[in-house]
Amino acid sequence: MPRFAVIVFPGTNCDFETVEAIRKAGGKAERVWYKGSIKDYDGVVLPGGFSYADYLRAGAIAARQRIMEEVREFAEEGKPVLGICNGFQVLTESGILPGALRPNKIPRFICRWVYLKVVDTNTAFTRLYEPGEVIKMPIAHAEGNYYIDDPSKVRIVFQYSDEKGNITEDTNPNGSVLNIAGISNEKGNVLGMMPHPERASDRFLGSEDGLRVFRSMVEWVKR
Amino acid sequence: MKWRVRVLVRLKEGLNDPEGRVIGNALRNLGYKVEDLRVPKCFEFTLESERPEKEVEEMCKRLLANPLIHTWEYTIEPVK
Amino acid sequence: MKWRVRVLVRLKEGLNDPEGRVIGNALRNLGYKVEDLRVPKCFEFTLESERPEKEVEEMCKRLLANPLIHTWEYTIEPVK
Amino acid sequence: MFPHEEKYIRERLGREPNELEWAMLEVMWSEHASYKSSRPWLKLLPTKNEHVILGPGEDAGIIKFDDETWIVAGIESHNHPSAVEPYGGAATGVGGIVRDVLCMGARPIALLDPIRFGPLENDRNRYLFEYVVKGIADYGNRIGVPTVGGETEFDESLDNYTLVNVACIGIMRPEHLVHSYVTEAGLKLVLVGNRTGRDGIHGVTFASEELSENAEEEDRSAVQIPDPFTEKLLIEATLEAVYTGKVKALKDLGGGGLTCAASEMAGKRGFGAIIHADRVPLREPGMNVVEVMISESQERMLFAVRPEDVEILGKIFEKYGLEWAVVGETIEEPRFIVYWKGEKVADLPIDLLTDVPTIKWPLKEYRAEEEVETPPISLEEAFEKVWRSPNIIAKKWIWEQYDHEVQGRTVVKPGFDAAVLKINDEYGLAFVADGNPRHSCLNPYHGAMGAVAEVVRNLVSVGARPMALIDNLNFASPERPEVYWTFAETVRGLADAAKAFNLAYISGNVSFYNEVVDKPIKPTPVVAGLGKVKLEVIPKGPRRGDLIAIVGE
Ligand SMILES: Nc1ncnc2c1ncn2[C@@H]1O[C@H](COP(=O)(O)OP(=O)(O)O)[C@@H](O)[C@H]1O
Repeated sequence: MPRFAVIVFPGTNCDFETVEAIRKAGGKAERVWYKGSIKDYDGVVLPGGFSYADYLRAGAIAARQRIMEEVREFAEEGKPVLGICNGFQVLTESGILPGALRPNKIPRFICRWVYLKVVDTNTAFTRLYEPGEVIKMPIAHAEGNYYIDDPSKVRIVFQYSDEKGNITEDTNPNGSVLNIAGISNEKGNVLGMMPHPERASDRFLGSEDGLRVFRSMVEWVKR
Repeated sequence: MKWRVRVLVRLKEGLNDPEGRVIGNALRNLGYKVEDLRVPKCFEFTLESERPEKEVEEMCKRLLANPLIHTWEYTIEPVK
Repeated sequence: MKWRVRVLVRLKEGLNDPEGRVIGNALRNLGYKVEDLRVPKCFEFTLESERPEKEVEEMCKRLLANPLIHTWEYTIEPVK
Repeated sequence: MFPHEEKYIRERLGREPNELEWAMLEVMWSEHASYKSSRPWLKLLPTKNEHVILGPGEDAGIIKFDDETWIVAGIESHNHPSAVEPYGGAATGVGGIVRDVLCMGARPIALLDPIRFGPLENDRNRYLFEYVVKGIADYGNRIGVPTVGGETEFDESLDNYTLVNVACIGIMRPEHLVHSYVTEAGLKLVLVGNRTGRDGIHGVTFASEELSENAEEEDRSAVQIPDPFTEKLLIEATLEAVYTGKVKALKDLGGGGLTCAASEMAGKRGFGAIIHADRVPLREPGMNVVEVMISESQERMLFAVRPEDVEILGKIFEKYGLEWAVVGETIEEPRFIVYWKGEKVADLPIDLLTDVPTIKWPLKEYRAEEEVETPPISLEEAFEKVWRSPNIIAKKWIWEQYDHEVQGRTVVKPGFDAAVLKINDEYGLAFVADGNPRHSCLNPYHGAMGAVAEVVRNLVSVGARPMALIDNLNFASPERPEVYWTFAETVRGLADAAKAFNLAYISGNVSFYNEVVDKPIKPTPVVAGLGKVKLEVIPKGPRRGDLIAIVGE
């Protein structure tokens, strides 16, 4: 069974439910304290939360920890690397993914359910979605406003949309360029996303749409 | 008249400053010999006023700082 | 040698500053004629170093600022 | 402290206490720490039913959810500090109740925040409101405990003031229970977490005084800077320590600081403690022993462990980057002894700190109910008025700032009658808080009963069977006979209503002296309830075309 490391920094707080979601998706996952090593794993997930309490900039301090060197190697070797929310912030701060996540256009923390349009189904994490499919997941962040000087440089995976998949200013909860909610690297083995798929992986919690992110990832390793 | 204003708002001495502590540690981890790091709040703006000192002092008291836990200082320069 | 350092990290021109906008509005609501309010990040610390300029510049690039969206400036003074 | 109490202390000791002893006695004999005015009445509350594992008396109460799962619950007010500095006051209020739940050995899984303010037309009230919400959001979000519900009310009687109550629940396995008291001598007392500064010195005494006009500019020591980063690390480190089975007793440091935590931990079962106050890690230079012993610096915990286990636990704390120090030990003799740089500076019988005599204030009944004419107002006008009232409009602006989904359990989310948290694949825990000070002001007995009944209705309306209650009693000065009477009536009402539903109170909190410039607040009992619900049966909410019916009188 594929084994995934869920990295825990001081202040990470979505580690347990992320482990649980991977387990449901058919993988094996373990929480790994940031001082440890991820060498023995098939993939790595940087979960949500407030690493270092978001002091300085969200993800900035975690991105400079030693374990991120191993994550970078993982990414280069083509192993799956998934950053959710704070994990996405860590990935951009470390330069593994391009761009920056800035404070929301209304500078407050915001926790709400949103619709996402899946615009790229060729990544390790979106293979089980239909192209253009609209899915439902919660966001919960204060710094999710994706910025990049040249959007043509990124591979967009998820965009904030309405129920029907229309992408408008009204459906943009945080001010992100082009309503970007998730991007991947060129090879498609590194995904960063602000919404929380692990919170949409249980029928009692409002949606199971997120589970396919983890299923895709597990199957991709098995392939 | 127009003025260019910069306000710095600092936590009073002795108060816990978790943010400064965490950022200081991060710099030390990167190998720098940093001590007593603090993160004052900084505001920069243009002000139109006839009595800029008085108004800026007021703004600090009323909104930008909390007199109970903060001290503040500012610089005010005429806009060319 | 020991130095007293102050770093200011600003958003690049043209990038909007949501927090600055909110605080600016709040001050205008209180009746002040405030414009272009921005909230740079400020860091103050003591540094032991033989090459303080080089190290501070490095700190900004490596941690305190994000070169994609920030510019920075600093003052460095010897500690008496 | 009152003159008759000082006299009693001198007589018991047969001497004049020194400055440090007075300072420690002062915090322990404060209303906030001793419950001296409320204890006689709180005895009326039912505290047992088939679900209760642990009733009031420790940091939080416990019920049995199923054979493998216990639920811990507690509630706390942080009214005075929030009125002075809303952001820090509300945030540290969250921190305090989370540590209370944590120190039973449970993982905190949800918060509720019943909060009350004066009318929003007043700038100061608006400021208090915005920053209380921000304080709760920033702290709760950063420690990863979802705020899943609450109450928000605006009332003229709270002009320039605020009532901030926070309830917390935690989840644990029975074998991880840790008590807040020791049952042996020779244990090391280990202080973990933030360094000790001059924060909140005289905080508990402050919490037992009315606010004067210039409270805002008084005493900065009453204000605390919240440190959710350390709190989150404390949660993880404490749980890892508890799971080793080597923690003999555990308490958080709140009001009364080290004095309160150590004396209660040692004294409850008749042991004593020696504290070496100079071993406490300090944040500020030049602190004296009095300041160290009564500081209320947040994000600190006190562990009692056998000497041979100190290193093992120390390693866990270090893994999480937390500072720790052995600051004392438990002893056979029931005394509380403090050393400072090798010199004995305080030596008191421990029960003099922990068993404070109760006070019964005079009671005076009052009647606020009177016949009134219904004002001549059209239905439209009445509807508009009610519909637009800040008390009625949706509270989405608040709960969207709270990460109410973290930990992945929030089945019924804010905006419904009660929140439901997924406990296992089949069952959930319903959690809700209600209070109705206007009703209580008219008739405190009925108001209290009404609050309990509302909690029960809200639990039932998400399909849950009510299991237990916790209560937070926010009142003005008990020295006012009318206030004390409303307090007594309230407790009577809470007791009778709970008995009617066969429910028990497993934990609670009393906050007296809620007054601004001599103006008492309305009697404000807040009741929170826990219930068990099968996830499958939770009503899904109405659909177009459903019929509406009213049941009951
Ligand atoms: N301060 C708050 N924090 C979180 N949720 C809140 C707060 N105030 C109100 N709510 C939520 O908003 C919803 C409506 O609250 P309220 O108006 O008190 O309901 P009701 O009138 O039905 O008792 C509830 O789900 C409640 O939990």
